[in-house]
Amino acid sequence: MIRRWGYVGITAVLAVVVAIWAVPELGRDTVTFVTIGQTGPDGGPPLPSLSPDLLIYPGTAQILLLAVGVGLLVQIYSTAYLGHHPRYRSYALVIVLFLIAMIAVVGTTNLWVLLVGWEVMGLCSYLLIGHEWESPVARAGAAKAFLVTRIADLGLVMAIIVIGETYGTYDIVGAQVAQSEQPRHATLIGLLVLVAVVGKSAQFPLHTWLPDAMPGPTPITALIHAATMVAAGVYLAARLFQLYADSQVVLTAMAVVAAITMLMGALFAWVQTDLKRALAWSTVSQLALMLAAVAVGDPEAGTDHLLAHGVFKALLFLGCGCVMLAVGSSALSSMGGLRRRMPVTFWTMTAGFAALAGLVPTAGFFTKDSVLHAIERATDGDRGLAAGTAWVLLVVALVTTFVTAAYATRLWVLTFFGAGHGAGPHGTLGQDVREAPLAMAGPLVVLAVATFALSVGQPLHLGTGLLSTVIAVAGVAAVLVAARRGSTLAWAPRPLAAELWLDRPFSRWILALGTGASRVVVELDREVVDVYPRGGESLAATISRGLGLAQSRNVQRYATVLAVGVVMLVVIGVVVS
Amino acid sequence: MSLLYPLLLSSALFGIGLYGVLARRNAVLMLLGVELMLNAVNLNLVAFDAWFADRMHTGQVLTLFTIALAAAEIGLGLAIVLALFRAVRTVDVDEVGR
Amino acid sequence: MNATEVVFVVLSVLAAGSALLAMTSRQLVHAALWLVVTLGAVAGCFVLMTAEFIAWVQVLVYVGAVVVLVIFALMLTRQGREQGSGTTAEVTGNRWIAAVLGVVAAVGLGATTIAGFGGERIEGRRIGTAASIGDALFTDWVLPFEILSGVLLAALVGAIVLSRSGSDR
Amino acid sequence: MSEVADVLVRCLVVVLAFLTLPLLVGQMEHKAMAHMQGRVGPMAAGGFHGWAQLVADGVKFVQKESITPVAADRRVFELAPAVALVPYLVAMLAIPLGPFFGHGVLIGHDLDLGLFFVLAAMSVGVLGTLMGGLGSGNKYSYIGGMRVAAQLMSYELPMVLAAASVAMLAGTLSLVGIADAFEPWWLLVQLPGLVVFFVAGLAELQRPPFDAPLADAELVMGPLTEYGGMRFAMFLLAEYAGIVVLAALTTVLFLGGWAGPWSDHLGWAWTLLKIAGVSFLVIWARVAYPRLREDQVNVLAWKVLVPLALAQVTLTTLVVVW
Repeated sequence: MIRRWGYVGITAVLAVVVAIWAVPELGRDTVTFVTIGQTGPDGGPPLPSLSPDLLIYPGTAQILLLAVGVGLLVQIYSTAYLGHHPRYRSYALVIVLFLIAMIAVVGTTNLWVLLVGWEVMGLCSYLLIGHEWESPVARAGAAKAFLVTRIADLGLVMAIIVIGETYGTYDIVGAQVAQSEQPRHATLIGLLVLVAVVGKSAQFPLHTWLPDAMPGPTPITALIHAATMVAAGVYLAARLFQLYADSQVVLTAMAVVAAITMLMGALFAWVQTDLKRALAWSTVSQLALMLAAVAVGDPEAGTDHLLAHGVFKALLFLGCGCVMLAVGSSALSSMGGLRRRMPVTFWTMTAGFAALAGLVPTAGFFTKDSVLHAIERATDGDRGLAAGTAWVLLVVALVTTFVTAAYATRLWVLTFFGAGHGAGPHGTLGQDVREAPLAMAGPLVVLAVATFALSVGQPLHLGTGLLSTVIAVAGVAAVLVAARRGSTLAWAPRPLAAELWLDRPFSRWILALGTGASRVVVELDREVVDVYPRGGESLAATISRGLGLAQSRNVQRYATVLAVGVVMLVVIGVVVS
Repeated sequence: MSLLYPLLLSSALFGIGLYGVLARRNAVLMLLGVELMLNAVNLNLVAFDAWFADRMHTGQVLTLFTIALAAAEIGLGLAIVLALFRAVRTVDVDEVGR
Repeated sequence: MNATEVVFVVLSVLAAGSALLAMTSRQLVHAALWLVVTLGAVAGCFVLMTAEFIAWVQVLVYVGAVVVLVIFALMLTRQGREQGSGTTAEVTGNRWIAAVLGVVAAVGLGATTIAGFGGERIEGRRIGTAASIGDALFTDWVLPFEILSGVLLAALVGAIVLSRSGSDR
Repeated sequence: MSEVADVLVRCLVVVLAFLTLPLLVGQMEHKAMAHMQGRVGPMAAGGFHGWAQLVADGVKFVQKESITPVAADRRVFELAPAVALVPYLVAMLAIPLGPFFGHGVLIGHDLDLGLFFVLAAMSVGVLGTLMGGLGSGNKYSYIGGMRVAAQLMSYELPMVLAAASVAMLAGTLSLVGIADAFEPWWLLVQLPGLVVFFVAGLAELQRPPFDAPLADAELVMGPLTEYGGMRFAMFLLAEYAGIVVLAALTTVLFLGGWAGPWSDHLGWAWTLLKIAGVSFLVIWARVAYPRLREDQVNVLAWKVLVPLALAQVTLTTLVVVW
């Protein structure tokens, strides 16, 4: 027990340090350097330097605080949720490692340091998804997440190299300064960054790993796969926005990806029969919304929504964890009627679902409003994105808003209302279904409060705000009415239920392609390439057989040869002289 | 006394010791051959010391050093031979290599 | 040829002969014992050259310690297939090369010394008193002497480490 | 010519001493041991308290058949007793007995390096037992030989160190010089050295309680198992000669040799008296102590005697420098 709280203590120390560093920067608009280590002759770090080069941008302080704050809450939550797990220690320490990596990604201005943090996050994600490695599902999910994000990370590596080659520095600020003087290679950089973002933030078409990452412990899902790591993709897109802002190709591609992903994720979330998986698809959809904000040229709106989403999605996942602990499953069919048994979870998750649906006065409403407003502003076509694209994006976003409100309400209803489907032997809930312990409920309350508190001081855009509220209320109302009429809310067309077979390329075609290609390569290797090594080998063997005659492994023979040599040298020396 | 006697004895001992080191199959006896060669050297050192008779007694002192080092050498050498014997159950240098 | 020289020649023949026997004897124990004779004869040669201190050190260290150690090692490494007290010790295949080398080395060294020091004689002064050696050892040679003690210590430690059996290492 | 006569007389005296003193020690062992064990010991031979017992033993040994086992290494086996015996005779040459009625020191030959000479000779002497163990072709002898080798290697070091300590204090390696330089307070300063030297000497002689190599309960008689007749008698003689040499060395090095009243005239008698006393101690040790186990033998040498001897050398260094 004490040991568990020791890990909480470590996390708390980390959080306090970050807070001391970041809190004074909260309101700042200008860039402040906190450079540790050496700088190069031109002020930026010399090429591939690995000095931390810590730097707070406007807006990054919030993300840092979000990361360590959620991290601390998750750590506290885990003491109760996972405290008796035999591998709790590695779990807790990986969380700390993850947080440090996240700080490195968000807090640095050196692209290589960012890459290191990025990869460490990927590693932590892999380790934590596979935490229950006894189950094959967890192993497969971890491997899939690892492989997919690794492929996408190649994009980041190449983007970093291209940035370095283009602007002569691996420093983000330096690159931005150089870009403001003479922009170059915006499209290339932008596309490579987009690849990285698509992988990390689980956007179409590399989105399939995130739902499969759900076998990981629920607190981890809340921390990594909702609040921070996947958000880091969006963060990167926003951070490097200036470098590719001039490229209409990139922005259009990003908008298309965002549009497809947000609607697809929302629809998939609707049809899920598993609460946790539904929330995962919801995350994919919400991340796409943030990406849309970046695509229309308002990265601040994107990071704001990132912040709010981080809070309420962490809340939802943690609440989901409480429910799972109570009913022993994440299937919606085993839930229902929980609102009396688990009042804290019910009310806090209600706040979370409200934020997800974009209802006033939660933070989710205001930040989504900002995003919609940004998209709406882009429809005039002078913000880098073609007006037509922006219109399509706006429509898709509004549809998504409706679907989001609908599936949020559906999940809320199915989880907390009704008689309780099949949980007990006679359709009633079991006796052991009770409220989560304090260590789990506490973080929920904190996050619920934050869900409302973050809306303080957010800008309000009346037109879009009104529109989105109407749409969201419509979605909520439609579902509530259907539920009141006795619908099971199980409307799921086959293509949607199968998630449009989008996973098929990964699970079958690529596999088959890879297998076939591997066979060819193996044959090629065996029949063609191996000729050289084999020839070299036999040549070496022949030579060594010859030389081996001298290597008798007998010290005395060596000594004899040595003595013969000495005597001969002396004799020659005497004769010559 | 002629200086030649000890020098010639030394030459003979050195040759015999060399033969022993190169020809004996038993590792312990190889070490004995080394000891013989060292003794030949000692003999030379002492003989030249007696002939030269310097104040520092270089020859004799070096002989003392050689004897001490020979003792150390035989100690270490035999330790190695014993370790070898424990490992491969033989001290036959022809068989050890196999 | 005076009496000292006669005795020296006799000791020389004894030393060389027993050395030859030690290096050719088929029985390991005999080889070690012949070596004792050789070392003793060489010690006698030292005495004749008035290096008494060296002579007694030679007997004390070589005969008293080294040979006992060697015999001990021979006993410990006696191989099972060999019978009785005498462990056979064959010579290697390259014994003829070795013999030729030995002869060449001996003859070459002998020829060199004859050519170089043919007419020289050792004066009859005493060189080997304990006082003179001690004086030289602890004034001119004190640093090498101390270094030698370090070498001996290292050898001691090394021998102990090597001799510990594998299980308790 | 008188020089030659002098040498001859000295050699003769030494040989005489070599032949009689060990017998006296042997007789003393017979009688002292018997009385310590509540027996009377030999009483018949020679009449008075069996004084001629050892002579009779000798006659018996001579009469016995000299057997060499078939499996033995003949030459080694037959040479071993001589190798064991002769070095003690040589050692006795250099041991001084002391002033003889004002005629100078009674000694075979006063060597500048007497101490080294005696120690070197004693170290050769132990080869005899080793050869016996190796040459007998008997496994008990072989095991005994191994024990001898281990024991000799272990005890040579403390013995030489203890002797070196005295030589440092006296500032000479000559035995006469050491005995001459003796002062009574040395007894105190050199007490650890005395103990170390005496104990290590016992072990070198393989006398009880250090007779693990012979250990008749385990190894029949160790290296001496196959010996009989004259050869066995020579080993016995070597053992008693060894006791005499050890006692004499202890006396000269640590007990002041001939130091005592009227030493100018009766020094030799004092030395002999002290030798007899130390010899009695050797016999007493045999009666008083049980045999040490093989591992205890080595532990005693390396963990007790060597550190003690080193400490003694350090102490002596301090005394000398101060």
